[in-house]
Amino acid sequence: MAQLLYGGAGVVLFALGLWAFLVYTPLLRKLIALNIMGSGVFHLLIAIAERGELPPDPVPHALVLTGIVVAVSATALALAMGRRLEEDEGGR
Amino acid sequence: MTAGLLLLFDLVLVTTLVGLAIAALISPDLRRAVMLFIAFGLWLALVWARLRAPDVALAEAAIGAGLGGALMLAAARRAARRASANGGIDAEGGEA
Amino acid sequence: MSEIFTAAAVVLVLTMAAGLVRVVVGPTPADRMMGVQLIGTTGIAVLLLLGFAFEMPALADVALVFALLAAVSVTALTRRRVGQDRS
Amino acid sequence: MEILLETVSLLLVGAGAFFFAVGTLGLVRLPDLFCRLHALTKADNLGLGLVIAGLLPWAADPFLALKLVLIWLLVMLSGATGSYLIAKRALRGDGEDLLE
Repeated sequence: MAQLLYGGAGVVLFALGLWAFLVYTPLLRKLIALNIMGSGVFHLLIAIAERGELPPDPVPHALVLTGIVVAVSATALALAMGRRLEEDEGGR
Repeated sequence: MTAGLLLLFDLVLVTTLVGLAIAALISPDLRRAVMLFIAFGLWLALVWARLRAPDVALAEAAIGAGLGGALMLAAARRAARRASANGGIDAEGGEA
Repeated sequence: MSEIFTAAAVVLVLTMAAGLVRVVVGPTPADRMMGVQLIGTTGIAVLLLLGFAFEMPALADVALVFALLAAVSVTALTRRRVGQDRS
Repeated sequence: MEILLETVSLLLVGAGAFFFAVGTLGLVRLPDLFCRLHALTKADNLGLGLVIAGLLPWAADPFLALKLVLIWLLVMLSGATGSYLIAKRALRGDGEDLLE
């Protein structure tokens, strides 16, 4: 029951993030949408790993742990590149 | 008794999580969107602690919400400053 | 005892959801940051209660990280550049 | 003995939840920034302190209890510092992007 509820929430989060990623043009908004999209995938994985009475499955936990770090690094790289683009355009 | 309480807890948690995501995505002000994103990260860490994944919740709270939120906050205030320097319309979208 | 802890956690989560109103409508960024701070503190209490209800002491570590996070985000909000500081 | 301990713990956790609820109510309802700051610090210090005091007798080993007290002290310290920073920048009135 809890697995279904939380897994469904993960799918909804992914759909919301995808919609916002396609609709908005500014960089920071796209980054927020991308992060929420990734959070939906992580949420689904964690919900799958939860197994009621048994202790949870560790492999999806490790995957999500790596994914969080990669997502933040990608965000920082995108912000730095956007800043460089702004400076090259010279305030347009 | 405990199962019913836990189900109520789950429902409140999931509803508010999705509501926070919607609010962060459609908010017109960029800095408000970033702060709602930080709150979203905190809430996500809480949900993962509920799903018995404390290690992942720790990483999300420290890295996802803390570091990512601080990075985005700095970027948003740069955007707001540029917009007020340019006057009126914001290059990054959203009003200053 | 674990029912009492779970019930208290439900009440605290409801108050957290009410406090989100301030984050959404707060007129200034400082108000919003105060809302985030309150969410962080209440989240610590919820984590500790859940840790005792599920018998998972590891959740206390997550609560410790939440406590640090509030300090980091407030500092990120209120910091200024060096040349900009008039004090 | 067990019953007495449970009653005391229940009272303390209930009082903590009450203080959190009142603090949230104050944050939502009070008119300006400094009043809200006042409400926020009450919830931070007193609410969390009472909840932790109610949890302390159930800690399995002394180190967990020590960690709980440490969390409370850390929250008080960071809450006081953060409130001071916010109030200072709001009072001085030059936080042009903090206050819009």
